[in-house]
Amino acid sequence: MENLKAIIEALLFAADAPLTAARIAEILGECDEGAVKSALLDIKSDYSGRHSGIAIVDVAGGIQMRTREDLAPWIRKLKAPKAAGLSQPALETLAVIAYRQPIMKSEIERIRGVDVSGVLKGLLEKSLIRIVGRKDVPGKPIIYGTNRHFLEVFGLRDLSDLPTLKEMDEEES
Amino acid sequence: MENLKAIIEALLFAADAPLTAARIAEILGECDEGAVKSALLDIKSDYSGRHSGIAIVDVAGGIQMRTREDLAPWIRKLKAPKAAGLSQPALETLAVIAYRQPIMKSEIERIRGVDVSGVLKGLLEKSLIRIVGRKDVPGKPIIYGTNRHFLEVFGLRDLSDLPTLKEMDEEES
Amino acid sequence: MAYEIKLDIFEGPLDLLLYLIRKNEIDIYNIPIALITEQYLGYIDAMKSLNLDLAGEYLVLASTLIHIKSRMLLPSREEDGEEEEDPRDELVKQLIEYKTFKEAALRLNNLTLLDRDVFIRAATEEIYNEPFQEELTLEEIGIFELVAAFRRAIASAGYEEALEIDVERISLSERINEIVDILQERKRTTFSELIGDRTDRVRIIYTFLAILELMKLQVLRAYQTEPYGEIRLSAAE
Repeated sequence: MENLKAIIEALLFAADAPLTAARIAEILGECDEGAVKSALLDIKSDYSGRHSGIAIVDVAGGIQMRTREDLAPWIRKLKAPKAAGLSQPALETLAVIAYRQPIMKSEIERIRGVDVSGVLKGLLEKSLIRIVGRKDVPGKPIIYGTNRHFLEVFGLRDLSDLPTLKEMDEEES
Repeated sequence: MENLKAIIEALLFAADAPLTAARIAEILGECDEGAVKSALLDIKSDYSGRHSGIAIVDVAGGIQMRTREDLAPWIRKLKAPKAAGLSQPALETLAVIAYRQPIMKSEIERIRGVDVSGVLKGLLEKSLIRIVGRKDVPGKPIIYGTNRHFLEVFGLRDLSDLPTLKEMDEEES
Repeated sequence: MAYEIKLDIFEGPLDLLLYLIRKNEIDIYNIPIALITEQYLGYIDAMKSLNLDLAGEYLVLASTLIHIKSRMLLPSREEDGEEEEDPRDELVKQLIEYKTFKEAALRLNNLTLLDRDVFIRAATEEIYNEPFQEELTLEEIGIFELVAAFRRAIASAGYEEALEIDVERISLSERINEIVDILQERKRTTFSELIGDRTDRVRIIYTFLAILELMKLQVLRAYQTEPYGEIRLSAAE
Protein backbone atom coordinates (compact mmCIF):
# COMPACT_ATOMS: atom_id res chain seq x y z
CA MET A 1 0.00 0.00 0.00
CA GLU A 2 1.88 2.97 -1.34
CA ASN A 3 -0.15 5.54 0.57
CA LEU A 4 0.58 3.95 3.95
CA LYS A 5 4.27 4.53 3.36
CA ALA A 6 3.62 8.12 2.31
CA ILE A 7 1.60 8.83 5.44
CA ILE A 8 4.25 7.30 7.70
CA GLU A 9 6.94 9.24 5.88
CA ALA A 10 5.03 12.48 6.48
CA LEU A 11 4.47 11.59 10.14
CA LEU A 12 8.16 10.86 10.69
CA PHE A 13 8.97 14.14 9.02
CA ALA A 14 6.51 16.19 11.06
CA ALA A 15 7.14 14.63 14.48
CA ASP A 16 9.36 16.54 16.83
CA ALA A 17 10.43 13.47 18.76
CA PRO A 18 11.05 9.84 17.85
CA LEU A 19 7.82 8.00 17.02
CA THR A 20 7.03 4.43 18.04
CA ALA A 21 5.31 2.00 15.69
CA ALA A 22 2.52 1.81 18.26
CA ARG A 23 1.94 5.56 18.14
CA ILE A 24 1.89 5.53 14.33
CA ALA A 25 -0.61 2.66 14.35
CA GLU A 26 -2.75 4.62 16.81
CA ILE A 27 -2.76 7.66 14.51
CA LEU A 28 -3.56 5.54 11.47
CA GLY A 29 -6.47 3.93 13.25
CA GLU A 30 -7.41 0.93 11.19
CA CYS A 31 -3.82 -0.27 10.82
CA ASP A 32 -2.06 -2.83 12.97
CA GLU A 33 1.41 -2.39 14.43
CA GLY A 34 2.86 -5.23 12.38
CA ALA A 35 1.93 -3.51 9.11
CA VAL A 36 3.44 -0.27 10.39
CA LYS A 37 6.63 -2.05 11.34
CA SER A 38 7.07 -3.63 7.93
CA ALA A 39 6.28 -0.30 6.22
CA LEU A 40 8.93 1.34 8.42
CA LEU A 41 11.48 -1.26 7.32
CA ASP A 42 10.54 -0.57 3.70
CA ILE A 43 10.92 3.18 4.14
CA LYS A 44 14.24 2.70 5.86
CA SER A 45 15.66 0.65 3.01
CA ASP A 46 14.14 3.04 0.42
CA TYR A 47 16.01 5.92 2.00
CA SER A 48 19.34 4.14 2.28
CA GLY A 49 18.88 2.53 -1.14
CA ARG A 50 18.50 5.81 -2.96
CA HIS A 51 21.39 7.40 -0.98
CA SER A 52 19.10 10.02 0.48
CA GLY A 53 20.63 12.79 2.56
CA ILE A 54 18.08 11.86 5.22
CA ALA A 55 18.38 8.70 7.31
CA ILE A 56 15.71 6.86 9.29
CA VAL A 57 17.20 5.77 12.63
CA ASP A 58 16.11 3.87 15.72
CA VAL A 59 16.62 6.07 18.74
CA ALA A 60 15.21 6.65 22.24
CA GLY A 61 12.70 3.84 21.85
CA GLY A 62 11.30 5.15 18.58
CA ILE A 63 12.14 6.06 15.01
CA GLN A 64 13.31 9.42 13.79
CA MET A 65 14.36 11.16 10.57
CA ARG A 66 17.82 12.67 10.80
CA THR A 67 20.36 14.04 8.39
CA ARG A 68 23.02 11.54 7.32
CA GLU A 69 26.00 11.70 9.66
CA ASP A 70 28.58 12.21 6.90
CA LEU A 71 26.78 15.34 5.72
CA ALA A 72 27.29 17.13 9.05
CA PRO A 73 29.91 19.56 7.68
CA TRP A 74 27.36 21.05 5.24
CA ILE A 75 24.57 21.28 7.79
CA ARG A 76 26.93 22.90 10.24
CA LYS A 77 27.64 25.56 7.64
CA LEU A 78 23.93 26.17 7.34
CA LYS A 79 23.57 26.51 11.11
CA ALA A 80 26.89 28.27 11.58
CA PRO A 81 26.39 30.56 14.57
CA LYS A 82 24.92 27.95 16.87
CA ALA A 83 27.89 25.99 18.15
CA ALA A 84 26.47 22.74 19.39
CA GLY A 85 27.98 20.15 21.63
CA LEU A 86 28.51 19.90 25.34
CA SER A 87 31.27 21.32 27.50
CA GLN A 88 33.69 18.99 29.25
CA PRO A 89 32.16 19.58 32.73
CA ALA A 90 28.70 18.91 31.31
CA LEU A 91 29.87 15.70 29.61
CA GLU A 92 31.62 14.42 32.74
CA THR A 93 28.64 15.17 34.94
CA LEU A 94 26.29 13.61 32.43
CA ALA A 95 28.48 10.50 32.28
CA VAL A 96 28.37 10.10 36.05
CA ILE A 97 24.58 10.53 36.09
CA ALA A 98 24.01 8.24 33.11
CA TYR A 99 25.99 5.34 34.55
CA ARG A 100 25.18 5.79 38.22
CA GLN A 101 21.56 6.92 38.17
CA PRO A 102 19.60 7.54 40.31
CA ILE A 103 22.23 9.68 41.98
CA MET A 104 22.44 12.58 44.44
CA LYS A 105 24.31 15.79 43.77
CA SER A 106 26.70 15.13 46.67
CA GLU A 107 27.64 11.79 45.13
CA ILE A 108 28.34 13.40 41.75
CA GLU A 109 30.50 15.98 43.48
CA ARG A 110 32.40 13.31 45.37
CA ILE A 111 33.22 11.55 42.11
CA ARG A 112 34.10 14.66 40.11
CA GLY A 113 35.78 16.44 43.00
CA VAL A 114 34.16 19.76 42.12
CA ASP A 115 30.95 21.66 42.72
CA VAL A 116 28.40 20.70 40.06
CA SER A 117 25.54 23.11 40.89
CA GLY A 118 25.76 25.21 37.76
CA VAL A 119 26.30 22.22 35.51
CA LEU A 120 23.25 20.42 36.89
CA LYS A 121 21.11 23.46 36.30
CA GLY A 122 22.30 23.65 32.70
CA LEU A 123 21.62 19.96 32.11
CA LEU A 124 18.13 20.31 33.59
CA GLU A 125 17.44 23.25 31.30
CA LYS A 126 18.59 21.27 28.30
CA SER A 127 16.25 18.48 29.41
CA LEU A 128 19.11 15.99 29.38
CA ILE A 129 18.55 15.08 33.02
CA ARG A 130 15.58 15.17 35.32
CA ILE A 131 14.75 15.16 38.98
CA VAL A 132 13.79 11.59 39.75
CA GLY A 133 12.70 12.20 43.32
CA ARG A 134 14.16 12.67 46.74
CA LYS A 135 16.18 10.26 48.78
CA ASP A 136 14.60 9.18 52.02
CA VAL A 137 17.40 10.37 54.27
CA PRO A 138 17.66 13.48 56.47
CA GLY A 139 17.58 16.60 54.34
CA LYS A 140 15.73 14.71 51.60
CA PRO A 141 18.34 15.35 48.93
CA ILE A 142 17.15 15.55 45.32
CA ILE A 143 18.13 12.60 43.13
CA TYR A 144 18.86 12.87 39.43
CA GLY A 145 18.58 10.63 36.40
CA THR A 146 18.77 11.02 32.65
CA ASN A 147 15.82 11.99 30.48
CA ARG A 148 14.47 10.46 27.31
CA HIS A 149 15.86 13.47 25.50
CA PHE A 150 19.32 12.34 26.61
CA LEU A 151 18.88 9.17 24.56
CA GLU A 152 17.74 11.24 21.59
CA VAL A 153 20.71 13.59 21.75
CA PHE A 154 23.25 10.78 22.05
CA GLY A 155 21.52 8.58 19.48
CA LEU A 156 20.91 5.72 21.91
CA ARG A 157 18.03 3.28 21.67
CA ASP A 158 17.93 2.86 25.44
CA LEU A 159 20.26 3.04 28.43
CA SER A 160 21.66 -0.42 27.73
CA ASP A 161 22.96 1.08 24.51
CA LEU A 162 25.43 3.22 26.47
CA PRO A 163 29.08 2.45 25.73
CA THR A 164 30.30 0.02 28.35
CA LEU A 165 31.97 1.61 31.31
CA LYS A 166 35.54 0.42 31.54
CA GLU A 167 35.83 0.11 35.28
CA MET A 168 39.48 -0.35 36.07
CA ASP A 169 39.79 -3.38 38.23
CA GLU A 170 41.99 -2.75 41.20
CA GLU A 171 43.10 -6.37 41.26
CA GLU A 172 44.36 -6.07 37.72
CA SER A 173 47.64 -4.28 38.12
CA MET B 1 26.27 13.92 -9.08
CA GLU B 2 24.39 11.85 -6.56
CA ASN B 3 26.00 13.36 -3.48
CA LEU B 4 25.05 16.91 -4.44
CA LYS B 5 21.41 15.87 -4.32
CA ALA B 6 21.88 14.17 -0.96
CA ILE B 7 23.50 17.26 0.52
CA ILE B 8 20.75 19.53 -0.78
CA GLU B 9 18.13 17.12 0.52
CA ALA B 10 19.71 17.19 3.97
CA LEU B 11 19.98 20.99 3.89
CA LEU B 12 16.31 21.38 2.96
CA PHE B 13 15.38 18.99 5.74
CA ALA B 14 17.46 20.69 8.42
CA ALA B 15 16.74 24.31 7.49
CA ASP B 16 14.41 26.24 9.74
CA ALA B 17 13.19 28.48 6.91
CA PRO B 18 12.85 28.23 3.14
CA LEU B 19 16.25 28.13 1.38
CA THR B 20 17.15 29.92 -1.83
CA ALA B 21 19.29 28.31 -4.54
CA ALA B 22 21.79 31.12 -3.97
CA ARG B 23 22.10 30.29 -0.27
CA ILE B 24 22.56 26.60 -1.03
CA ALA B 25 25.25 27.40 -3.62
CA GLU B 26 26.98 29.58 -1.03
CA ILE B 27 27.03 26.73 1.50
CA LEU B 28 28.29 24.27 -1.09
CA GLY B 29 31.11 26.59 -2.01
CA GLU B 30 32.51 25.31 -5.28
CA CYS B 31 29.08 24.84 -6.84
CA ASP B 32 27.28 27.36 -9.06
CA GLU B 33 23.67 28.37 -8.67
CA GLY B 34 22.66 26.83 -11.99
CA ALA B 35 23.80 23.39 -10.89
CA VAL B 36 21.92 23.82 -7.61
CA LYS B 37 18.78 24.83 -9.45
CA SER B 38 18.83 21.81 -11.71
CA ALA B 39 19.54 19.52 -8.74
CA LEU B 40 16.57 21.08 -6.96
CA LEU B 41 14.35 20.32 -9.94
CA ASP B 42 15.61 16.74 -9.92
CA ILE B 43 14.90 16.33 -6.22
CA LYS B 44 11.45 17.82 -6.66
CA SER B 45 10.52 15.36 -9.36
CA ASP B 46 12.10 12.48 -7.41
CA TYR B 47 9.85 13.23 -4.47
CA SER B 48 6.68 13.60 -6.48
CA GLY B 49 7.61 10.66 -8.73
CA ARG B 50 7.87 8.23 -5.86
CA HIS B 51 4.71 9.58 -4.20
CA SER B 52 6.60 10.60 -1.11
CA GLY B 53 4.67 11.90 1.88
CA ILE B 54 7.04 14.86 1.79
CA ALA B 55 6.79 17.55 -0.87
CA ILE B 56 9.38 20.08 -2.03
CA VAL B 57 7.56 23.37 -2.49
CA ASP B 58 8.42 26.89 -3.62
CA VAL B 59 7.50 29.25 -0.87
CA ALA B 60 8.39 32.73 0.34
CA GLY B 61 11.09 33.17 -2.27
CA GLY B 62 12.76 29.91 -1.41
CA ILE B 63 12.31 26.17 -1.33
CA GLN B 64 11.08 24.13 1.59
CA MET B 65 10.24 20.57 2.57
CA ARG B 66 6.71 20.17 3.77
CA THR B 67 4.31 17.35 4.41
CA ARG B 68 2.07 16.69 1.39
CA GLU B 69 -1.04 18.80 1.70
CA ASP B 70 -3.49 15.90 1.30
CA LEU B 71 -1.90 14.17 4.30
CA ALA B 72 -2.79 17.03 6.64
CA PRO B 73 -5.52 15.03 8.45
CA TRP B 74 -2.90 12.55 9.69
CA ILE B 75 -0.47 15.23 10.72
CA ARG B 76 -3.26 16.97 12.57
CA LYS B 77 -3.87 13.76 14.49
CA LEU B 78 -0.19 13.58 15.36
CA LYS B 79 -0.21 17.17 16.56
CA ALA B 80 -3.66 17.17 18.17
CA PRO B 81 -3.73 18.42 21.74
CA LYS B 82 -3.12 15.33 23.80
CA ALA B 83 -5.85 14.18 26.14
CA ALA B 84 -3.39 14.18 28.98
CA GLY B 85 -1.43 17.14 27.72
CA LEU B 86 -0.73 20.47 29.34
CA SER B 87 -0.18 23.74 27.55
CA GLN B 88 2.35 26.23 28.84
CA PRO B 89 -0.34 28.43 30.50
CA ALA B 90 -1.83 25.36 32.17
CA LEU B 91 1.56 24.30 33.46
CA GLU B 92 2.26 27.75 34.87
CA THR B 93 -1.12 27.91 36.56
CA LEU B 94 -0.60 24.45 38.02
CA ALA B 95 2.79 25.51 39.30
CA VAL B 96 1.35 28.59 41.00
CA ILE B 97 -1.34 26.48 42.65
CA ALA B 98 1.14 23.81 43.74
CA TYR B 99 3.44 26.29 45.42
CA ARG B 100 0.87 28.74 46.75
CA GLN B 101 -2.03 26.56 47.79
CA PRO B 102 -4.61 27.03 49.15
CA ILE B 103 -5.11 29.87 46.71
CA MET B 104 -8.00 31.87 45.25
CA LYS B 105 -8.54 32.37 41.56
CA SER B 106 -8.06 36.13 41.91
CA GLU B 107 -4.69 35.53 43.50
CA ILE B 108 -3.60 33.22 40.66
CA GLU B 109 -4.71 35.85 38.17
CA ARG B 110 -2.80 38.55 40.03
CA ILE B 111 0.37 36.46 39.76
CA ARG B 112 -0.14 35.30 36.17
CA GLY B 113 -1.61 38.56 34.95
CA VAL B 114 -4.26 36.86 32.82
CA ASP B 115 -7.70 35.32 33.17
CA VAL B 116 -7.32 31.69 34.22
CA SER B 117 -10.94 30.48 34.15
CA GLY B 118 -10.53 28.17 31.19
CA VAL B 119 -7.23 26.83 32.40
CA LEU B 120 -8.63 26.08 35.86
CA LYS B 121 -11.50 24.19 34.30
CA GLY B 122 -9.06 22.08 32.29
CA LEU B 123 -6.92 21.33 35.33
CA LEU B 124 -10.03 20.33 37.33
CA GLU B 125 -11.10 18.02 34.50
CA LYS B 126 -7.70 16.40 34.47
CA SER B 127 -7.99 15.94 38.24
CA LEU B 128 -4.73 17.72 38.90
CA ILE B 129 -6.33 20.33 41.14
CA ARG B 130 -9.44 20.47 43.28
CA ILE B 131 -11.67 22.91 45.04
CA VAL B 132 -10.59 23.04 48.64
CA GLY B 133 -13.42 25.28 49.80
CA ARG B 134 -14.72 28.84 49.72
CA LYS B 135 -13.15 31.76 51.44
CA ASP B 136 -15.26 33.62 53.93
CA VAL B 137 -15.15 37.00 52.25
CA PRO B 138 -17.75 38.76 50.14
CA GLY B 139 -18.44 36.74 47.00
CA LYS B 140 -17.20 33.59 48.75
CA PRO B 141 -14.44 32.96 46.23
CA ILE B 142 -13.43 29.39 45.50
CA ILE B 143 -10.09 28.23 46.84
CA TYR B 144 -7.97 25.77 44.90
CA GLY B 145 -5.36 23.21 45.83
CA THR B 146 -3.67 20.24 44.22
CA ASN B 147 -5.00 16.71 44.22
CA ARG B 148 -3.56 13.34 45.08
CA HIS B 149 -3.41 12.66 41.34
CA PHE B 150 -1.06 15.63 41.02
CA LEU B 151 1.40 13.92 43.34
CA GLU B 152 1.17 10.72 41.31
CA VAL B 153 1.78 12.46 38.01
CA PHE B 154 4.88 14.20 39.29
CA GLY B 155 6.09 11.21 41.24
CA LEU B 156 6.00 13.00 44.58
CA ARG B 157 5.36 11.26 47.85
CA ASP B 158 3.94 14.43 49.32
CA LEU B 159 4.07 18.16 48.72
CA SER B 160 7.20 18.55 50.81
CA ASP B 161 8.93 16.63 48.00
CA LEU B 162 8.47 19.67 45.74
CA PRO B 163 11.84 21.35 45.28
CA THR B 164 11.94 24.82 46.80
CA LEU B 165 13.08 27.68 44.62
CA LYS B 166 15.98 28.11 47.00
CA GLU B 167 17.12 24.57 46.24
CA MET B 168 16.94 25.27 42.55
CA ASP B 169 18.87 28.48 43.05
CA GLU B 170 21.57 26.61 44.88
CA GLU B 171 22.01 24.53 41.76
CA GLU B 172 22.78 27.81 40.08
CA SER B 173 25.23 29.29 42.56
CA MET C 1 57.66 30.45 36.14
CA ALA C 2 58.28 26.82 36.85
CA TYR C 3 54.79 25.67 36.03
CA GLU C 4 52.96 26.56 32.93
CA ILE C 5 49.40 27.15 33.99
CA LYS C 6 46.35 26.65 31.94
CA LEU C 7 43.78 26.34 34.68
CA ASP C 8 40.93 26.11 32.22
CA ILE C 9 42.12 22.77 31.01
CA PHE C 10 41.63 21.16 34.42
CA GLU C 11 38.17 20.07 35.39
CA GLY C 12 39.07 20.15 39.06
CA PRO C 13 41.70 18.99 41.55
CA LEU C 14 41.31 15.31 40.61
CA ASP C 15 41.86 16.17 36.99
CA LEU C 16 45.01 18.12 37.86
CA LEU C 17 46.26 15.17 39.87
CA LEU C 18 45.61 12.78 36.98
CA TYR C 19 47.51 15.14 34.73
CA LEU C 20 50.52 15.12 37.06
CA ILE C 21 50.43 11.33 37.25
CA ARG C 22 50.33 11.07 33.47
CA LYS C 23 53.03 13.68 33.02
CA ASN C 24 55.41 11.92 35.40
CA GLU C 25 54.51 8.52 34.01
CA ILE C 26 53.65 7.28 37.43
CA ASP C 27 51.84 4.08 38.35
CA ILE C 28 48.50 5.21 39.73
CA TYR C 29 48.61 2.36 42.28
CA ASN C 30 51.95 3.46 43.61
CA ILE C 31 51.97 7.24 43.67
CA PRO C 32 55.14 8.84 45.04
CA ILE C 33 53.22 11.14 47.33
CA ALA C 34 56.09 13.48 48.21
CA LEU C 35 56.84 14.26 44.57
CA ILE C 36 53.22 14.63 43.53
CA THR C 37 52.39 16.78 46.54
CA GLU C 38 55.27 19.08 45.76
CA GLN C 39 54.21 19.47 42.14
CA TYR C 40 50.57 19.88 43.06
CA LEU C 41 51.39 22.62 45.56
CA GLY C 42 53.58 24.24 42.93
CA TYR C 43 50.59 24.49 40.61
CA ILE C 44 48.42 25.86 43.40
CA ASP C 45 51.01 28.53 44.24
CA ALA C 46 51.36 29.48 40.61
CA MET C 47 47.60 29.80 40.29
CA LYS C 48 47.49 31.99 43.37
CA SER C 49 50.29 34.21 42.14
CA LEU C 50 48.38 34.66 38.91
CA ASN C 51 45.43 35.75 41.02
CA LEU C 52 43.37 33.03 39.46
CA ASP C 53 40.15 32.29 41.25
CA LEU C 54 41.15 29.15 43.03
CA ALA C 55 38.17 26.98 43.86
CA GLY C 56 38.13 25.68 47.44
CA GLU C 57 38.24 22.13 46.18
CA TYR C 58 41.86 22.56 45.08
CA LEU C 59 42.85 23.52 48.60
CA VAL C 60 40.95 20.62 50.11
CA LEU C 61 42.87 18.16 47.97
CA ALA C 62 46.13 19.95 48.82
CA SER C 63 45.51 19.34 52.50
CA THR C 64 44.56 15.74 51.81
CA LEU C 65 47.87 15.24 49.98
CA ILE C 66 49.84 16.80 52.81
CA HIS C 67 48.02 14.63 55.28
CA ILE C 68 48.78 11.48 53.31
CA LYS C 69 52.39 12.53 52.96
CA SER C 70 52.78 12.95 56.71
CA ARG C 71 51.17 9.58 57.34
CA MET C 72 53.55 7.96 54.87
CA LEU C 73 56.48 9.32 56.87
CA LEU C 74 55.36 7.62 60.05
CA PRO C 75 56.94 4.23 60.63
CA SER C 76 54.26 1.67 59.95
CA ARG C 77 53.10 -0.08 63.04
CA GLU C 78 52.09 -3.61 62.52
CA GLU C 79 49.73 -4.35 65.33
CA ASP C 80 48.72 -7.91 65.93
CA GLY C 81 50.39 -8.86 62.69
CA GLU C 82 47.66 -7.00 60.84
CA GLU C 83 48.85 -5.04 57.88
CA GLU C 84 48.15 -1.37 58.12
CA GLU C 85 46.25 0.05 55.19
CA ASP C 86 48.08 2.26 52.76
CA PRO C 87 47.25 5.92 53.45
CA ARG C 88 46.98 6.41 49.68
CA ASP C 89 44.24 3.82 49.17
CA GLU C 90 41.29 6.16 49.49
CA LEU C 91 42.76 8.71 47.09
CA VAL C 92 43.70 6.05 44.55
CA LYS C 93 40.16 4.70 44.62
CA GLN C 94 38.78 8.17 44.05
CA LEU C 95 41.21 8.87 41.21
CA ILE C 96 40.39 5.63 39.45
CA GLU C 97 36.68 6.24 39.75
CA TYR C 98 37.07 9.73 38.37
CA LYS C 99 39.27 8.48 35.55
CA THR C 100 36.63 5.92 34.63
CA PHE C 101 34.02 8.62 34.21
CA LYS C 102 36.37 10.97 32.43
CA GLU C 103 36.87 8.24 29.86
CA ALA C 104 33.13 7.57 29.77
CA ALA C 105 32.59 11.27 29.02
CA LEU C 106 35.00 10.98 26.14
CA ARG C 107 33.13 8.00 24.78
CA LEU C 108 29.83 9.81 25.11
CA ASN C 109 31.30 12.69 23.17
CA ASN C 110 32.31 10.29 20.42
CA LEU C 111 28.75 9.15 19.88
CA THR C 112 26.67 10.59 17.07
CA LEU C 113 25.41 13.76 18.70
CA LEU C 114 22.19 15.43 17.73
CA ASP C 115 22.74 19.00 16.51
CA ARG C 116 26.42 18.34 16.03
CA ASP C 117 26.68 15.25 13.82
CA VAL C 118 23.08 14.72 12.84
CA PHE C 119 20.18 17.11 12.64
CA ILE C 120 16.45 16.86 12.80
CA ARG C 121 13.93 19.04 11.07
CA ALA C 122 14.06 22.53 12.55
CA ALA C 123 11.13 24.24 10.88
CA THR C 124 7.94 24.07 12.85
CA GLU C 125 4.42 25.19 12.07
CA GLU C 126 4.74 26.54 8.60
CA ILE C 127 5.26 23.09 7.13
CA TYR C 128 1.74 22.03 8.01
CA ASN C 129 0.20 25.17 6.60
CA GLU C 130 -1.52 25.79 9.91
CA PRO C 131 -0.33 26.50 13.40
CA PHE C 132 -0.60 23.96 16.18
CA GLN C 133 -0.50 24.63 19.85
CA GLU C 134 2.38 22.79 21.41
CA GLU C 135 1.35 20.68 24.34
CA LEU C 136 3.42 18.56 26.62
CA THR C 137 2.11 15.21 27.76
CA LEU C 138 2.14 14.67 31.47
CA GLU C 139 4.92 12.13 31.10
CA GLU C 140 7.05 14.79 29.48
CA ILE C 141 6.65 17.19 32.37
CA GLY C 142 8.93 16.69 35.31
CA ILE C 143 9.32 18.51 38.56
CA PHE C 144 11.97 20.76 37.10
CA GLU C 145 9.53 21.90 34.42
CA LEU C 146 7.02 22.68 37.16
CA VAL C 147 9.55 24.73 39.12
CA ALA C 148 10.62 26.49 35.94
CA ALA C 149 6.98 27.26 35.14
CA PHE C 150 6.46 28.71 38.61
CA ARG C 151 9.55 30.82 38.22
CA ARG C 152 8.28 32.15 34.89
CA ALA C 153 4.85 32.86 36.36
CA ILE C 154 6.15 34.89 39.26
CA ALA C 155 8.83 36.56 37.18
CA SER C 156 6.15 37.97 34.91
CA ALA C 157 4.23 39.07 37.98
CA GLY C 158 7.26 41.20 38.70
CA TYR C 159 7.50 41.14 42.43
CA GLU C 160 10.23 39.77 44.52
CA GLU C 161 8.51 38.68 47.69
CA ALA C 162 6.79 35.87 45.85
CA LEU C 163 10.11 34.25 45.08
CA GLU C 164 10.38 32.58 48.43
CA ILE C 165 8.90 29.15 48.69
CA ASP C 166 9.57 28.07 52.18
CA VAL C 167 9.35 24.56 53.45
CA GLU C 168 6.87 25.62 56.15
CA ARG C 169 4.38 26.84 53.64
CA ILE C 170 4.57 23.64 51.64
CA SER C 171 4.24 21.51 54.77
CA LEU C 172 1.19 23.50 55.77
CA SER C 173 -0.38 23.01 52.34
CA GLU C 174 0.36 19.33 52.64
CA ARG C 175 -1.42 19.09 55.98
CA ILE C 176 -4.37 21.08 54.66
CA ASN C 177 -4.69 18.68 51.73
CA GLU C 178 -4.60 15.66 54.03
CA ILE C 179 -7.31 17.09 56.28
CA VAL C 180 -9.51 17.96 53.30
CA ASP C 181 -9.10 14.37 52.10
CA ILE C 182 -10.15 12.96 55.46
CA LEU C 183 -13.14 15.29 55.73
CA GLN C 184 -14.28 14.37 52.24
CA GLU C 185 -14.26 10.74 53.19
CA ARG C 186 -15.77 10.87 56.66
CA LYS C 187 -17.33 14.31 57.08
CA ARG C 188 -16.12 14.52 60.69
CA THR C 189 -13.00 13.86 62.69
CA THR C 190 -11.19 15.05 65.79
CA PHE C 191 -7.92 16.76 66.44
CA SER C 192 -6.44 13.74 68.17
CA GLU C 193 -7.48 11.51 65.30
CA LEU C 194 -5.63 13.79 62.91
CA ILE C 195 -2.51 13.66 65.02
CA GLY C 196 -2.76 9.90 65.42
CA ASP C 197 -0.04 8.31 67.48
CA ARG C 198 2.59 10.48 65.87
CA THR C 199 3.69 12.92 68.46
CA ASP C 200 6.35 15.00 66.74
CA ARG C 201 5.80 18.64 67.57
CA VAL C 202 6.16 19.93 64.05
CA ARG C 203 3.32 17.72 62.88
CA ILE C 204 1.10 18.83 65.75
CA ILE C 205 1.81 22.48 65.02
CA TYR C 206 1.15 22.13 61.29
CA THR C 207 -2.03 20.20 61.96
CA PHE C 208 -3.22 22.96 64.25
CA LEU C 209 -2.26 25.69 61.77
CA ALA C 210 -3.96 23.78 58.96
CA ILE C 211 -7.18 23.59 60.99
CA LEU C 212 -7.05 27.32 61.66
CA GLU C 213 -6.50 28.00 57.97
CA LEU C 214 -9.38 25.72 56.97
CA MET C 215 -11.66 27.36 59.55
CA LYS C 216 -10.77 30.72 58.09
CA LEU C 217 -11.58 29.35 54.65
CA GLN C 218 -14.84 27.98 56.07
CA VAL C 219 -14.01 24.52 54.84
CA LEU C 220 -14.49 23.04 58.27
CA ARG C 221 -16.06 23.87 61.59
CA ALA C 222 -14.46 23.17 64.92
CA TYR C 223 -16.29 22.51 68.21
CA GLN C 224 -15.18 22.01 71.75
CA THR C 225 -17.58 20.86 74.44
CA GLU C 226 -15.40 21.91 77.33
CA PRO C 227 -12.21 23.94 77.83
CA TYR C 228 -9.15 21.84 76.90
CA GLY C 229 -11.55 19.16 75.68
CA GLU C 230 -11.38 17.25 72.42
CA ILE C 231 -11.54 19.47 69.34
CA ARG C 232 -14.20 18.02 67.01
CA LEU C 233 -14.09 18.89 63.37
CA SER C 234 -16.71 18.59 60.70
CA ALA C 235 -16.91 19.55 57.05
CA ALA C 236 -18.71 22.83 56.51
CA GLU C 237 -21.82 22.60 54.38
